[in-house]
Amino acid sequence: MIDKFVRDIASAMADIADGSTVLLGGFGPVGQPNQLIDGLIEQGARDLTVVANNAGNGRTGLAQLMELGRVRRIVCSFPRSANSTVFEELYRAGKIELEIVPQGTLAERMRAAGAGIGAFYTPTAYGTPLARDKETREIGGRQQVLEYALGGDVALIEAWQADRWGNLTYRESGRNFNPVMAAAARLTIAQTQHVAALGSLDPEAIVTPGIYVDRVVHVPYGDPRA
Amino acid sequence: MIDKFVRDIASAMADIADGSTVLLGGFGPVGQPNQLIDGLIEQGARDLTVVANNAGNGRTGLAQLMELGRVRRIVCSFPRSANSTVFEELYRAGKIELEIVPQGTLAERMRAAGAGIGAFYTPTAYGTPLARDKETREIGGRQQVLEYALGGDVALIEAWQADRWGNLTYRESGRNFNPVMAAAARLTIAQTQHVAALGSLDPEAIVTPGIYVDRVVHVPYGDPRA
Amino acid sequence: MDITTWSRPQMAGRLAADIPEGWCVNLGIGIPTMVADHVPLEREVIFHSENGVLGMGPAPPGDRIDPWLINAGKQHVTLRPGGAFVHHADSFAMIRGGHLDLCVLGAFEVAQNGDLANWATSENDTAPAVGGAMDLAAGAKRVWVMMEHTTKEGRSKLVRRCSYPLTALGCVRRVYTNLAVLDVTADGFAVIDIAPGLSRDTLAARTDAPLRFV
Amino acid sequence: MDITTWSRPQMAGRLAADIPEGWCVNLGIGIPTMVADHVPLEREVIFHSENGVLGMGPAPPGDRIDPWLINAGKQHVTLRPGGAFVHHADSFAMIRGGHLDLCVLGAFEVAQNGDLANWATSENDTAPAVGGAMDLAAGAKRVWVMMEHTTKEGRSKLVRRCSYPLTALGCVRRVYTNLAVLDVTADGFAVIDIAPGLSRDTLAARTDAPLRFV
Repeated sequence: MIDKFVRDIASAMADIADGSTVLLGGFGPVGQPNQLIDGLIEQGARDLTVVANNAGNGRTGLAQLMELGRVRRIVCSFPRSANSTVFEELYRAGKIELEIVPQGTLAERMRAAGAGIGAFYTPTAYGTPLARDKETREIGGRQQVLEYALGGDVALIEAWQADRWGNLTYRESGRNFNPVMAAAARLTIAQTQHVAALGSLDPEAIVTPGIYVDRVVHVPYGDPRA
Repeated sequence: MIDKFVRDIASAMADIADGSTVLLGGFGPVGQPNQLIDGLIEQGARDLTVVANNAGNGRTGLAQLMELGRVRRIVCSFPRSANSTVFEELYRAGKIELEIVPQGTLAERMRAAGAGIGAFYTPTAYGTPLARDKETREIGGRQQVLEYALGGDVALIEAWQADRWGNLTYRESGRNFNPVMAAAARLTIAQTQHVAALGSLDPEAIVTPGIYVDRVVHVPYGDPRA
Repeated sequence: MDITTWSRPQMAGRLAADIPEGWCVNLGIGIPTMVADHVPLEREVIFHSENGVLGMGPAPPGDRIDPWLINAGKQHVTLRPGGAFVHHADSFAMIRGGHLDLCVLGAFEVAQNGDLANWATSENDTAPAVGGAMDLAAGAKRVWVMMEHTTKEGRSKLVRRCSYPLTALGCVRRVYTNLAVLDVTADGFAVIDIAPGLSRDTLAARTDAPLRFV
Repeated sequence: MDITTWSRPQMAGRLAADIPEGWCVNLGIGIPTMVADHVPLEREVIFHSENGVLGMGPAPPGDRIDPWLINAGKQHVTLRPGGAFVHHADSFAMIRGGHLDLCVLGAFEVAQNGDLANWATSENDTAPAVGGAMDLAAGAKRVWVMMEHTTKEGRSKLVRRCSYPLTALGCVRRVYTNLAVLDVTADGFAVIDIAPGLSRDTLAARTDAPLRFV
């Protein structure tokens, strides 16, 4: 019997290696795998490359992971926000590398990794500093920039419902990067608010089929504002 | 009030121009927009390029459109099947052009058109006759073939449910190419088995949001085997 | 000399009046968000938020907040009947694939050729936050900019050539400022509306780029 | 001389025994489809069909056919609890993105370097039907081939070099024939199982490519 549920976060995290590229789901406070990120902090892997939309807020979660010196490099679209002070301090001190990627290109590069596309051409960022030194060509009358697939060793994501095959649903804007990252990583670990019996999820409404999910942990934490 | 429903197939088809590229949804008998294809036959547009998985079966639908001499070129993955005799006769007589595309590359090229990707690199078909004369490069240690976006002037698709904003669901394997084509065409016309009141479709389970759909016709034809 | 100017709500209202029913529209973070409040609910405009919400409705009353439903600015919003949720790659496929009828963005500078600078204030800022700005600017069918006509220091934001790092080349079609509404044409900025009582000369004096009055 | 050979059900059974629980597997059209019948339902293997069905179950009884549920061979199938439907681009993203643990394909020829020819029988056939064969061959984590060891005319289908147009380069990991099971290794075909009573010499005589016995 396939059963992707693991008993606790520590078991889910056990084999994440130093030097891994870790994809972190979520947009704002919604759909963030907060307990898995805490688990990663606990677990101890270092020299990480983190891919996420933001570069952490406050002093918890990703910001804490960075503050502990465990993140060598961050790939994101929006490094600076109201309280991204940890990132800013590290960055100013030259203690963290940064790659800024337009948000759509970031999503598409991960989608490419999940779909077996090595690279693609997009008009986004053409003629801007973010395309500097990148290959370009004109296609269909538009100048386009060559962007490469961005896959992860590990994806940490949050779901609303999960069954033992690893099929996932999300809640409203909690979907965001999570399904894209699930497909883009070699090892995908999901925390889920709810456990669904196999066969109880509508096969027309499963957003991430279990093929993309390796491990699931039940974390019914409730309100994302908490 | 947005209302994408049109009163009949003739109105839906009115402005399809000669020379158009037409994307036809469906895989096997399921999810095929049969009544819209009949409407296209009726409507009279010619010199068409048709993109579909197959090159028609029997003497109806796409096969009939071809037999009437209205299709200049077909782009598909599987031109020959048990009863693809119309295509075979036309092809042998040099009366129709053919571009064979691996099924996944076909889907991905349309997905690219819908997503604003000009071209992409894929390992599929590398080293085979279907990659002859195509640009290749090694990415991530694998030889890959450059494939271009494939968009349509018109997509004809079939849905299970539709609301007046053009939000669509599909039924089981009737989903197939339909959502991909809906996004890849400049004008998307859907026939739907069922009409849903606005707000009655689960926002988590809408497969094709109305942004991709221009016109909807209610065609409750029932069983696809009929 | 004081001049007559449009207030922000007036700018938002002026822009909102130009959005026809049925358009799919993304409103950038900041001032552009105000536009939604000026589109009457009975005129069905489908608002898109890049975090995967299509058919976004107004902010809920405080006691009806749904914590899982936020927009790109991380504010709590609602979903209208007919709305749908998609993931980030699908959401940006809508943007990048040219499916949005309109995107309204704020800007630091708009050049007379339509170049847009709205994400970084210096080439030396090595960690500016781009978010979805470049995707929206390059991908939407139309980009309209909503911004003050001048900086706080009085420098024109409608320029001959952008001095800030670009967001996208030649993408802006129209600009709504507190002083005027201007189309970007092959011949530069064409003024199509001007704040009541404001003279052409005064407008031209406040604008770095040359103006045509049509 | 008559030789002992495995029947097709025996080949399917032999292959099915090598599929562990939990794998996601695509079975090519034709003989490979038989494999599903030899995987007991209690060993959970997730069958994928390229037309967007993941978690496919066996054919339904005639009076329980669901006309909207077909596989890539256009046969009526069922969906197991836990199954899901996706569209064609998402379905092929699973294939091309390396998410299938196994794809079982038929073949015209397999070369000792793993090259596969299974879609066209001549370079001069200008309208061969490729379907999803190239995507599956290039994309799955493992490609196993299930085929007769020789053509009807007795020509070996395990060859030094493919003469037919290729489907993909070096993709085949293992071959199940009516005579043997062979791994494709850096040193060519390695025989890992042989039909009962069949001698190594007889197998070698029926095979164009050189064999190693391990």
